[in-house]
Amino acid sequence: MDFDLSEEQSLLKDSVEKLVAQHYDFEQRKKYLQTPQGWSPDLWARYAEMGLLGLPFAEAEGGFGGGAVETMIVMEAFGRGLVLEPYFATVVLAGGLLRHAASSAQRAELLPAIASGTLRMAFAHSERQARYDLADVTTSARESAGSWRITGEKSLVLAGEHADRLIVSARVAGAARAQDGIGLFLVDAGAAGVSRRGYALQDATRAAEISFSDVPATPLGAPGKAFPVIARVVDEALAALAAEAVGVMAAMHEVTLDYLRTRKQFGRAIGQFQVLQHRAVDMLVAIEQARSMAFFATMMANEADATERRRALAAAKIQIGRSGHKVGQEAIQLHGGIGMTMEYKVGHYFKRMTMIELLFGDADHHLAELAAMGGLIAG
Amino acid sequence: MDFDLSEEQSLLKDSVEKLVAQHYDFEQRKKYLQTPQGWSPDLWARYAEMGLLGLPFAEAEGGFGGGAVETMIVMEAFGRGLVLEPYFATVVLAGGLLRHAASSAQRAELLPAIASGTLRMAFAHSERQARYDLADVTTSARESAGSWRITGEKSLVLAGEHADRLIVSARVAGAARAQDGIGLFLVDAGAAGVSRRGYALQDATRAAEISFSDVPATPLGAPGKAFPVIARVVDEALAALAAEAVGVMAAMHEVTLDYLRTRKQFGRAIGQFQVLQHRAVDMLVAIEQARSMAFFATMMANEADATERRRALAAAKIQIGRSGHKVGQEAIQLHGGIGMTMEYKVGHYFKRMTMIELLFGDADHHLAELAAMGGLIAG
Amino acid sequence: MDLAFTKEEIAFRDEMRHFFRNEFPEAIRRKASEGRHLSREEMVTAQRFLNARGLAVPHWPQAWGGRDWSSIQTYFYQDEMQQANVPSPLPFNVSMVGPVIATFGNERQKHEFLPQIANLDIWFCQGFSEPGSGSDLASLRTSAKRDGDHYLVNGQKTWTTLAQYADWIFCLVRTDPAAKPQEGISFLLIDMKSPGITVRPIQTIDGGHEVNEVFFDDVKVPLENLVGQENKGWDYAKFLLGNERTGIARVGTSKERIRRIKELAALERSGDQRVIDNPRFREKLAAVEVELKALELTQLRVVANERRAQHGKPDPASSILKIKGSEIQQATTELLMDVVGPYAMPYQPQFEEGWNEPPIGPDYAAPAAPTYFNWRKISIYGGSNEIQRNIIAKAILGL
Amino acid sequence: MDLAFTKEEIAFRDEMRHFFRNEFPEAIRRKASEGRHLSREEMVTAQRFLNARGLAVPHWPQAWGGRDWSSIQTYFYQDEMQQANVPSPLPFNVSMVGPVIATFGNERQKHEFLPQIANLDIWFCQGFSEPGSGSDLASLRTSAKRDGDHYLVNGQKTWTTLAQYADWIFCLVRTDPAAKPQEGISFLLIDMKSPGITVRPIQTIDGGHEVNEVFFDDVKVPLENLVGQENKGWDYAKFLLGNERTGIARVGTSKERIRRIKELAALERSGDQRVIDNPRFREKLAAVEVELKALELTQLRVVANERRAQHGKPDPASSILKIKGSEIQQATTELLMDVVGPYAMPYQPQFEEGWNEPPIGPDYAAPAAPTYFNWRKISIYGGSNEIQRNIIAKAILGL
Repeated sequence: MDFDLSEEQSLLKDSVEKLVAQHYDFEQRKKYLQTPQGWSPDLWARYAEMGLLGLPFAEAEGGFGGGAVETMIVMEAFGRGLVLEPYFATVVLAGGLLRHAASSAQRAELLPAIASGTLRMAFAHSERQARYDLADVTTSARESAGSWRITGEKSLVLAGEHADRLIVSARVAGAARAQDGIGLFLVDAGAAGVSRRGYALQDATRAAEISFSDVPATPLGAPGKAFPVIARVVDEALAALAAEAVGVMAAMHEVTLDYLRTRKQFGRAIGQFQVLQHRAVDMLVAIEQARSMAFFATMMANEADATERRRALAAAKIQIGRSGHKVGQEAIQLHGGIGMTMEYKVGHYFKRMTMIELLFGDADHHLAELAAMGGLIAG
Repeated sequence: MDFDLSEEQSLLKDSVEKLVAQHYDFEQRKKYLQTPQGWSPDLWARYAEMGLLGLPFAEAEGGFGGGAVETMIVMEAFGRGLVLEPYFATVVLAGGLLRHAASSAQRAELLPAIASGTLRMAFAHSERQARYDLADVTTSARESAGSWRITGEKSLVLAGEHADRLIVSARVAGAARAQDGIGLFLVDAGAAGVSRRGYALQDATRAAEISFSDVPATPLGAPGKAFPVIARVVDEALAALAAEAVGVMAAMHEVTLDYLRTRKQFGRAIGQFQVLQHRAVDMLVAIEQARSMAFFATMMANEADATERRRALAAAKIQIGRSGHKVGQEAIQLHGGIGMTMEYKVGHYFKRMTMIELLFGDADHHLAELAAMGGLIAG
Repeated sequence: MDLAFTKEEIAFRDEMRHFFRNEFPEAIRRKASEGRHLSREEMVTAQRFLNARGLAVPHWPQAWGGRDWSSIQTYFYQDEMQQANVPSPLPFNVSMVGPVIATFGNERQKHEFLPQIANLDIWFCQGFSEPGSGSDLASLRTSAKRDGDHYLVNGQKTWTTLAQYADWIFCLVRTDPAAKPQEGISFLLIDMKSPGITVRPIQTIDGGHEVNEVFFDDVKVPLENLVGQENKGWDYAKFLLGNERTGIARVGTSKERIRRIKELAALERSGDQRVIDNPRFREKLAAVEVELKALELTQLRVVANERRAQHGKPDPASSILKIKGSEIQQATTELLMDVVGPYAMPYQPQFEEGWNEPPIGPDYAAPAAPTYFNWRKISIYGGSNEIQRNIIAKAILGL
Repeated sequence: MDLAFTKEEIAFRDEMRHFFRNEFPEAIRRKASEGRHLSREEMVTAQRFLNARGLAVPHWPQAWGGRDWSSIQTYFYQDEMQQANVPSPLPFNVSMVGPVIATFGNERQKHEFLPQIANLDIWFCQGFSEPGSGSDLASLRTSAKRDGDHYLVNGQKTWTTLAQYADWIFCLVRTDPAAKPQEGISFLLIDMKSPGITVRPIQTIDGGHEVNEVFFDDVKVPLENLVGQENKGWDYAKFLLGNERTGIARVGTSKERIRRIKELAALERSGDQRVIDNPRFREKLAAVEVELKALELTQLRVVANERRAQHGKPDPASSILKIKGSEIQQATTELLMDVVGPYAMPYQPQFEEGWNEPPIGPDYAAPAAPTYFNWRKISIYGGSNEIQRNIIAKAILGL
């Protein structure tokens, strides 16, 4: 066991952090938000140049052969910067599905395009009634004369509004909420029968409601057997979100400490008040626990045993959710009113943290799952 | 609505508090504990003289016609003093069962004897397997030729070791844990077939394991229909315990504040440290919330609608449990090591509070019940 | 001690309940219940409706519209109003500047202002906080210098709630810079239309515009707009801030929020179960209900004691109302987040404006996150919970 | 970065695991697992068993029995020992006075004491705390005055753990009353059989006798029992207190406690359900498991970093081990209370002493409440959690 970064990993970390430091100050970020897509195509191109967009793909497939640790490094830096580009949707989610489910021909077609920045994809999976149940898929896929067509409604599709191609989960067989009978399909986002409605989330990142009406689709892997891949990619995504959350929390803590050191009340810096000192320490404790669980999530994201992987990622999401909830609320409270304004950055971190808490299941959801699985320690 | 005490109530409060102040300092209490029964017969006689032992009984039946408010006053004062005499077992529990279930002839025989201090009783109800389920009674009562006999094992009978007579719950019909089919019976504690094993609880009050082997018994009320009475008396008992808990918590807070004001570290009274100030405030908040719920419990203890009463008393036990848990732990922590010694009183309060948390169901138990009943506020 | 309400008390409560639930304009109540912001016009309509029925300023002196109610009557009035989602009369008017003018103002000020304040013909905002003086109010620096028949006011106020709607602002200003911090402060009424006043909106993280910065640049304020004596403003401010002892817990509001949460949790499903049927959710909710019931009783204890000691030392229990009340209000916002789940994520400010697009997810989900974000303020404003604890530690616990 | 253990690390762990679970005397492990106190004799037996196999003082210099292990090996040694319920070698000996003598003692002291300390032939207790100096250790007042070839020691120590078993005590004493508080302190070794020493037991609320007061009345201590230099004792105390960075979290102990809780919760029933099958209990337990897993990783991060910076600045993560570790250990005592329910109430100290009476309720219930009571100490001793937070705020956060 070794938590030190390799030379390549250190380089990656430095370059991503530098990029974020140079291009993601508060005013720059505000400008990206004012564009139609809500993020910077220039930076997207930079990510491609730096190899970030192909980071987790095999070198033979146009990528850089990075693993969960590399994704962790990027996501933590992106969390610190509140980066807006749809990296998570395209590279982590869609990229993950392609890595695990696509044929080699499909990978050869799509991965280099993603890596070069010319193709953006999104994962259209969740549905209105599904809440956090990954198997609750009612969108249907029907085969006829060798070709598949999809009909249904997808909701809260991250970065779905401007994606070029979509990966859509659809039921080919089985009862509602059955794990068996779910397929993954590639759909051209511009195809007839696809209609999209984009909108901002609370943290100004974007999502879409997408409806499919008899839309032609290409299977990604064996139709009906996709649930294990979805569960696996969502667990990988949870590891990535955990890393992003650690970046968000660490940044919130730093701005809070800065504020405590500089803001004066009753004739002294408020950071001299013991109560605020102890609360800043409790934030640190929560963050370090979250950071540890982000490592654990990263370590377990590729675990072969799906049950062990699920336990670990559930545990990570619980810790991230609880730590993030506490750190966010305390960061606002210790700032007082100014923390609640759009003009000050801590509130934006707080909102991002709140979204991360909700993505792919909140802490209560994962706690119920983990408890049902018997917890972490064999009894 | 009026929280002011009446003149009689003020007198009662003053006289009980005075008695406790005069006879329950730390050293006196230690002496009572060293007697075989673990409490003071002299004080028991004083309680009788003052009318405390007949307080809740009707005047016509040898009592003083007090209600839940009077019991609250006595129990809070007893909580402050960590009073050891078996008032709760004899007057609140057994007295309550007699008030609600006994025939007038039985009341005429027993209540004056309790009020005069000559008769001590206990309620033998809980059983090893029952945990906190009031209907989980397997001790059986059988009628033969017009007389009843009881066989079974009772556990954790408060003050059961030296009680003169016992009120025993026993099943006359029905399945395990059925509310229907439970009876209450009067048993002479010295009867053949009764065997008792007394022991101290963690807080030095006493309880007993009691086994009954074909013991003659007299029904109290209609055999088989006792559950509503048991539930009612336990709810009354919860109100009394809530008041006692408030006395315990208030005393813990006071000794903690004294300690904070006098104990010096780093050259000043530790009560000047802001962190400890805020924690003392949070204790106050918890205590005032508990005090409010003790009032609510008192108000609702006689509620005719059993469901509403149960909701209210469950809520009170939850608040008492949570407040007491927090206040007790904080009282110890703010004292540091000295709070953990038998030589210092705060630890004794902490232990009593812990016992109150467990008696008749902990906060989790009542929360589950309250949640299953739909909470307090109609949806 | 009688822990039940008297018949008269119950009759009064039922009268209030009936009025608020059956006579008050329902559209406004519904909008409030859905967590949407009311427009200025709706707030004015609401207050005038109440004022016309003698229900806008019941706690004022009788000469100016007060009702001489008992503390328990006032409690029922507030509680039933909150439970019915009836918007409270503008607190800056009826709980703050009104009582100050009624107590310390001169006769001309009373006649000129009080009726208009009660009827919301004049909308007041509050000019206390400044960028450098939040919790430490006495460090305020906005200055008012005498210059002939007027003061010249310069400085900046912040966190000025609904200044964008206000006709007037009541301000604490420094009139004696040489005096000790608390002794050189005066209480001024300033017309918001005065030249030299600029209002700059502050957008909050929920996307709303509720607070503002107010800048004063050589603003002329007639001397006659001074309330009470010069340099005694700190006393009036303390009077004003101490006025609101019980409403602050907002028990009625939290009760109504929990009712609403139960209603929505019965609509929302998770798998084959309604959210309301999930035992973990029910227990979380019940735990908050218990704290709320305790707080309600705590409030009633304070109310009952006020009857005896109208201007005496506050009940120790009163000191916890702000802390516990804010915690519970914030907990209800988190419970609503739990109910709507992932549909707290879409940002849908358009739900405020009669937008025609269908909502993303259930229509009741849109206010969940903005309310969660916005209500973080409850533990910050009006003296943060940390300041409250400092005060209690000193004043009540003697530490 | 490689977040998996190497093959060598796993082999070492498995070796430790095998030894502790299969070779160490089982009766002692079982007694510890049941939450019962070990006798002096059992503790001596345990330590000598380990020492005979080179496992009592692996972190000491190799010359004195150390193993020159990597930090991760030391971690596995501790973790597996804790998980197997093997009692740790007496910390006063092996983690406190031993390293101080090995580092600052003279050759004679090393030869005389270290082998006996390692083998628990000499049992040391710790004389640091005094009645007036708990968190504020530097205010200690026990004095040692030079008088010919010895010191005369007068004063009182308190919270002296297991002094009733001890042969020797290592003490901080004031040798220069004129110096600044931290500069006049020396580190003395004192034979407990010296005339003038009185040990008075302190009974704690769990009913146990673990700590004591130790009184010194003109106790003669040979000058040769001074460790290091006179008036430099504060430095040695800091060295001693800073020595224990990771074991303090007691992750292995908490893992084993949770295993035990699961085992007992499967025996205990509530209605027609095993306690372990109650979803609320399972979720409470799982939530603690999550925090424990995070703490385990936090500890591994600290361990891994120690490899690089053996005596460098401590990892910020190390500072949270005490706080979170104590919270989790205390949480496990509350979970056990939940499991045994009402049977936490009977006080059954006799379960320690081979009592023949049947237990009240299940036999595993007796230690639940005493352990809950006793373990409140974990957030108090060794620098209370409040002191820890003060230190972190200054040293790590720069506040």
